[in-house]
Amino acid sequence: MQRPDMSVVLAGIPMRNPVMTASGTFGYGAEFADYLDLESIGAMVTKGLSLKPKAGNPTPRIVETQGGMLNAIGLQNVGIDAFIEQKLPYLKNVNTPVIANLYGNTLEEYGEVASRLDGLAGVAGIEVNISCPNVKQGGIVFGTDPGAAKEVVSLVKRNTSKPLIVKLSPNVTDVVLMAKACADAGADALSLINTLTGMAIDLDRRRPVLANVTGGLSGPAIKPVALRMVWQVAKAVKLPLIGIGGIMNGRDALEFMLAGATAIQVGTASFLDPSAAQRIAQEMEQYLVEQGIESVRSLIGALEA
Amino acid sequence: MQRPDMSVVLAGIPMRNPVMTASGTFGYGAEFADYLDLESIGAMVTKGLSLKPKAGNPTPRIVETQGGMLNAIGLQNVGIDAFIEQKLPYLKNVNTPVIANLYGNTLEEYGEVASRLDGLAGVAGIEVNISCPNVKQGGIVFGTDPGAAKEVVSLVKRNTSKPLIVKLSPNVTDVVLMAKACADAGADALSLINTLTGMAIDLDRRRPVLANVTGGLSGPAIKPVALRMVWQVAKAVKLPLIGIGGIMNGRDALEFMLAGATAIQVGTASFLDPSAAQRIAQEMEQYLVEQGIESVRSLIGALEA
Amino acid sequence: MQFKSMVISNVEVSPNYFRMRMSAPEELASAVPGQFVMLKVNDAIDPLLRRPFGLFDVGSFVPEYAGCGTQVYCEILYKVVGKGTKILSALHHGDLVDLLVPLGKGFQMGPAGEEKVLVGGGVGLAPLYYLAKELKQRGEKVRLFAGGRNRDDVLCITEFERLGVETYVATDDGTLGERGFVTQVLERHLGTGMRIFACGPTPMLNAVAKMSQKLGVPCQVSMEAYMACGVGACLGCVMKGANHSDETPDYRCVCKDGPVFDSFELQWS
Amino acid sequence: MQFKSMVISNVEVSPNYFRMRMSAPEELASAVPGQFVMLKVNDAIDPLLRRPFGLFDVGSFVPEYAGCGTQVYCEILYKVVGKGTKILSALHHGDLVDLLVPLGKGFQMGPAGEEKVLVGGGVGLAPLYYLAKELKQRGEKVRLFAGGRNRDDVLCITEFERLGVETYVATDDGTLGERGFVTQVLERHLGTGMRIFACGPTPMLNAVAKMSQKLGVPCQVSMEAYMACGVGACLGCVMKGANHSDETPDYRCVCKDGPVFDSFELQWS
Ligand SMILES: Cc1cc2nc3c(=O)[nH]c(=O)nc-3n(C[C@H](O)[C@H](O)[C@H](O)COP(=O)(O)OP(=O)(O)OC[C@H]3O[C@@H](n4cnc5c(N)ncnc54)[C@H](O)[C@@H]3O)c2cc1C
Ligand SMILES: Cc1cc2nc3c(=O)[nH]c(=O)nc-3n(C[C@H](O)[C@H](O)[C@H](O)COP(=O)(O)OP(=O)(O)OC[C@H]3O[C@@H](n4cnc5c(N)ncnc54)[C@H](O)[C@@H]3O)c2cc1C
Ligand SMILES: Cc1cc2nc3c(=O)[nH]c(=O)nc-3n(C[C@H](O)[C@H](O)[C@H](O)COP(=O)(O)O)c2cc1C
Ligand SMILES: Cc1cc2nc3c(=O)[nH]c(=O)nc-3n(C[C@H](O)[C@H](O)[C@H](O)COP(=O)(O)O)c2cc1C
Ligand code: FES
Ligand code: FES
Repeated sequence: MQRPDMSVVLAGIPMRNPVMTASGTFGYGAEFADYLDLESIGAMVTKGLSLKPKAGNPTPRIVETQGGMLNAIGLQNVGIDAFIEQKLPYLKNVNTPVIANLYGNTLEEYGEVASRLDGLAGVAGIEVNISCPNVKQGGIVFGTDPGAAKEVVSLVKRNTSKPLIVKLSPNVTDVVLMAKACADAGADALSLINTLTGMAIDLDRRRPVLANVTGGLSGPAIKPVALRMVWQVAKAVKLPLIGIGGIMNGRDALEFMLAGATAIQVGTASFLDPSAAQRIAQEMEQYLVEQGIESVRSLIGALEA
Repeated sequence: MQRPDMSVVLAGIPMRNPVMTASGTFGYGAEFADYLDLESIGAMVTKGLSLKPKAGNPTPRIVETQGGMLNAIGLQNVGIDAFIEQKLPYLKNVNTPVIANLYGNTLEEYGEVASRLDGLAGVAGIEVNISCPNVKQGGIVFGTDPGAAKEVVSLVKRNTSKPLIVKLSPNVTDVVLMAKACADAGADALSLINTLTGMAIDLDRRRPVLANVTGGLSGPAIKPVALRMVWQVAKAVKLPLIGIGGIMNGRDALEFMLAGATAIQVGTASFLDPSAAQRIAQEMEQYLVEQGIESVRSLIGALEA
Repeated sequence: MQFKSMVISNVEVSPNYFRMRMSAPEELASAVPGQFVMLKVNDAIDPLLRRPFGLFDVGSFVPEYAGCGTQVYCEILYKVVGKGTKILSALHHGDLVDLLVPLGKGFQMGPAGEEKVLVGGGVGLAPLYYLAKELKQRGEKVRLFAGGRNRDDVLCITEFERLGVETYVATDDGTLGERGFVTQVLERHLGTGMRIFACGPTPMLNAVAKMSQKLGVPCQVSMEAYMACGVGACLGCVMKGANHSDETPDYRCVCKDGPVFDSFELQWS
Repeated sequence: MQFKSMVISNVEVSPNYFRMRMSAPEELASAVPGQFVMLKVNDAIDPLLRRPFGLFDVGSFVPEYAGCGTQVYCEILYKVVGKGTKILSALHHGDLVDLLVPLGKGFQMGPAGEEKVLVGGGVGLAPLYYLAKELKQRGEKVRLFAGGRNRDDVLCITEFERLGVETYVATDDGTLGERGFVTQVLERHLGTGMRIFACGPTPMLNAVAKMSQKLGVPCQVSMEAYMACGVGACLGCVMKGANHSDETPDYRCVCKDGPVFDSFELQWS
């Protein structure tokens, strides 16, 4: 049998395979160049970018939990200008699509970051992180309110000609409602899930472990929640989906595709194994070979339920 | 030093220690009598009871996930009458408070089960599970809508003179909103969290593992989410709280108390170790001895955050 | 009972099949064949749940080393199929595991004098060995019909023969005994005055149950289900009883009402 | 580099302190003292993250058994403090672990002829041994100031002395060397023409950094932080740089910009 066809096209972005790296877990790509072939994976997503450089939260910022980890990095990043000057030139030389993950602290900031990225060569698409508090509106998180999400996505859409991926928060009663709001507002694809809000306590010191008190839960622990949400959204919304949450190996990744994802992102797994993204793509291919499946695309949404 | 005071009073129910068993994970008590001393724990919560016997879901009903498990038992139970006839007599002879967990498929059923339990000797209090779909209202889950939750709790309150605990669902955008709705409607205490909705997929068979497709995630994986919610609710609502979610040992239990819980429930841990509830109570006491803490009550809400 | 047990030995008896002997308290000597153990393979959360295994043998011996009198043990025979059994297979003498045992309802041996017909597929042979031992101790006539995909799946036949059990073997590929299903071999032998005890894959049990009902031969089957608690509390392991219907549901707990059932108690497809 | 490494030995050198030798590829011979390894203690999700340890030694030997030429190894010296190190301490010769190494920025050894002053507290001695070895190889004069709560915390002093390092010891309880803080002993010796290399608990590093700044003695400190990735990607391990303020934040990654910093790069309290 010839090698299976692993390629997918996501919202117009052609990828050699469905494996992307998740925002905030792969730096700006270069950090992992020693551990895997950046040209072996489907796409790279940058750390979340904001208009100005952002310092992030005080430390401790991370803590391990059972089967997962909490992070409260606070979206530390170099800012959009430094990204363009310092990070993008390196990435342009890598023959793998780069998705710029962006966020804002106000509605307007979202729009400005998006327009700054528009027209930039070397950025194949943008992923909008709406799991951020709106500082102007008492801190309510954009991604937990359908109205606010719609506003953000519409604004970004007006400011970009690039494929627009919206990344959904799992901390909601009805993820389908949020997905529909983003679809209506012009999203070209949806990625899910971002982290679940959690907390860890240091019993002896009687204090939260994280300086920020709460943080985002990621890793294998959240996979069942992520799979459920991808499946729910896939049934209700026609947009292509990117499955994220606790993907550690090729089988995990393929499960997300069965649930309806066109591509997947590898997050926490890259900390355990910096070559995880490449390994996962290989394991997926290997599974296809063993099962005699010709194209990975035939698995998208192929769950019998 | 003399032995620390482990007793707490929860919504008027005096308990020898803060350790309760969680609904659906401890049968009707008798199942565990060979493995622990039922009179060593704070209180027992029954499997969720409904007006009529309920068959529950087809199998498979459970599956292990990383750091947790999914269940879709479908609330199989003997029904309120059989509980009173067959299970309660045994429990009456155990000198430990019994909390009857109840649910309904319609608003009215909640009211009826509650009134059937009212005045029953041997039932120290009731815990209302509002994580159930309202079959009359297109299946929307009572516990994810503040209005519906308020209605259920008000109705149950009118039908009972027993201490009323309301068990909150974590599958919501704003657990504080739900907690306030239940408090306003007359709850005497809140327990949280119930399971997070999740899903598992059998890649080779291309089918969901659970016959019911989705199920409830419990175990260590969910502990960070549970801790966060207990802490959020404790800050906003004056009612006593019961912390639930992934508690496996005495340290876990005490962390929930720091976050604001007056008592805690042990669920999945009883499957790994049928003596878990008793062991956890012992471990908590041991910690107090080591730290020279006189009363476990001094830890409630003692987190410095 | 719940106790910490020391692994006494853990040997690969056939490719991928292990036989593990574990120390047990004296009371375990009264365990009934067909009962099972729930074993926590490590004290981590990965894997989270205990794993169920039939009792392959219960007995006692006097250890070589001083300071321990008669040591009661239990044995399991298991196939490495996933995470938990893989970890199990790496355990050594001296390692500790946490056991719940004896769980569930075992085999009812029936009146003396009948021919006792044991039918096992693959690892389903495990509980039948302890059963055969107890039956032979009572002086019963015992025949074993053992099946598997190939010779490697037909386990511990010598041990059965050493007990004085007459054995018949069939494998799907004919690498041991007859080629074909063990149920075909069984069918040729089956007659009145016999009592069947079966354990193995569901299709096999299905065939045996039907055959026995047709011939009016009493038949007990040992079932498997995905289990969490093992004590009848979680209601995860239920099976449909004979009279189950969507309207009048009738579920049985494999862990508590079983794992051994009279075949007519259950619903067969 | 990422590679599977075989545990060669894993010995308890002091109560609760272990020294573990692991096989490594040839390229590791060029690792710089002060660099560290990220080690996955098992291939389960519990514990989830890798654990960081300083390089205690790097070298090579010819194994007894045939078929392997010169075998490069690296060593770590670790204290059992929690889940991960407990699992580590149970590993044996032949077990495999997954390593990322060499990570981070190591010590800059400075010009020849200075007196090299090493200051270590408890397990902070670990990276200093490899440093001392390299410095002595260059023919430098090396003094070690080692501290700990009690004698059990003062590790491998004989090994340092065998290298020709002059050692000074202080313990909180006086069970070995002087009673008191090692920084007090250090203060008496410190003077110009020296270069400090320090590793240990933050309060100790704080005191050493301040002392060195007062005396104008160049000082490098090796820091610890809770790490997830070890490669500068997660931004979990940051520390405040010297000019950090809430308005003009200046964070440094311990894993990538460190773990060794010039003391004036960081903000001390
Ligand atoms: C009453 C009873 C007696 C059993 N006796 C034996 C025996 O004597 N020897 C033997 O080898 N096996 C026996 N089994 C099956 C054995 O429990 C499973 O093979 C084992 O739990 C698999 O664990 P794992 O972690 O290796 O596999 P996993 O990685 O968990 O899964 C591998 C496969 O095993 C199945 N499985 C996993 N857990 C269970 C479970 N708790 N119950 C049933 N199936 C499961 C899964 O569906 C999957 O297909 C028995 C099962 C039951 C219910
Ligand atoms: C660059 C660097 C070099 C180190 N070198 C050594 C060394 O040579 N020898 C040595 O014994 N230890 C060293 N440590 C500390 C060592 O990493 C921790 O002791 C170890 O990770 C604890 O793991 P655990 O699972 O046993 O503990 P856990 O059960 O995870 O926790 C026990 C305690 O250790 C702390 N801890 C846990 N994980 C980390 C982590 N990733 N980083 C820092 N602290 C942590 C926790 O806050 C907790 O207080 C180093 C740390 C760093 C950052
Ligand atoms: C340390 C860390 C930093 C993260 N930073 C971002 C970020 O900047 N923007 C974003 O959209 N998601 C961020 N995430 C979320 C991940 O992209 C991903 O959605 C999440 O971790 C779940 O996937 P996983 O379980 O595979 O890690 C971050 C996650 C981690 C662990
Ligand atoms: C098998 C199983 C059955 C359950 N049945 C019920 C139930 O009938 N009513 C209810 O309110 N909660 C039920 N729960 C939820 C638990 O009471 C508890 O809230 C949840 O498992 C989280 O706690 P844990 O992580 O300690 O298990 C069930 C949980 C499990 C695992
Ligand atoms: S395994 Fe829990 S009821 Fe049978
Ligand atoms: S540990 Fe991830 S950036 Fe340092």
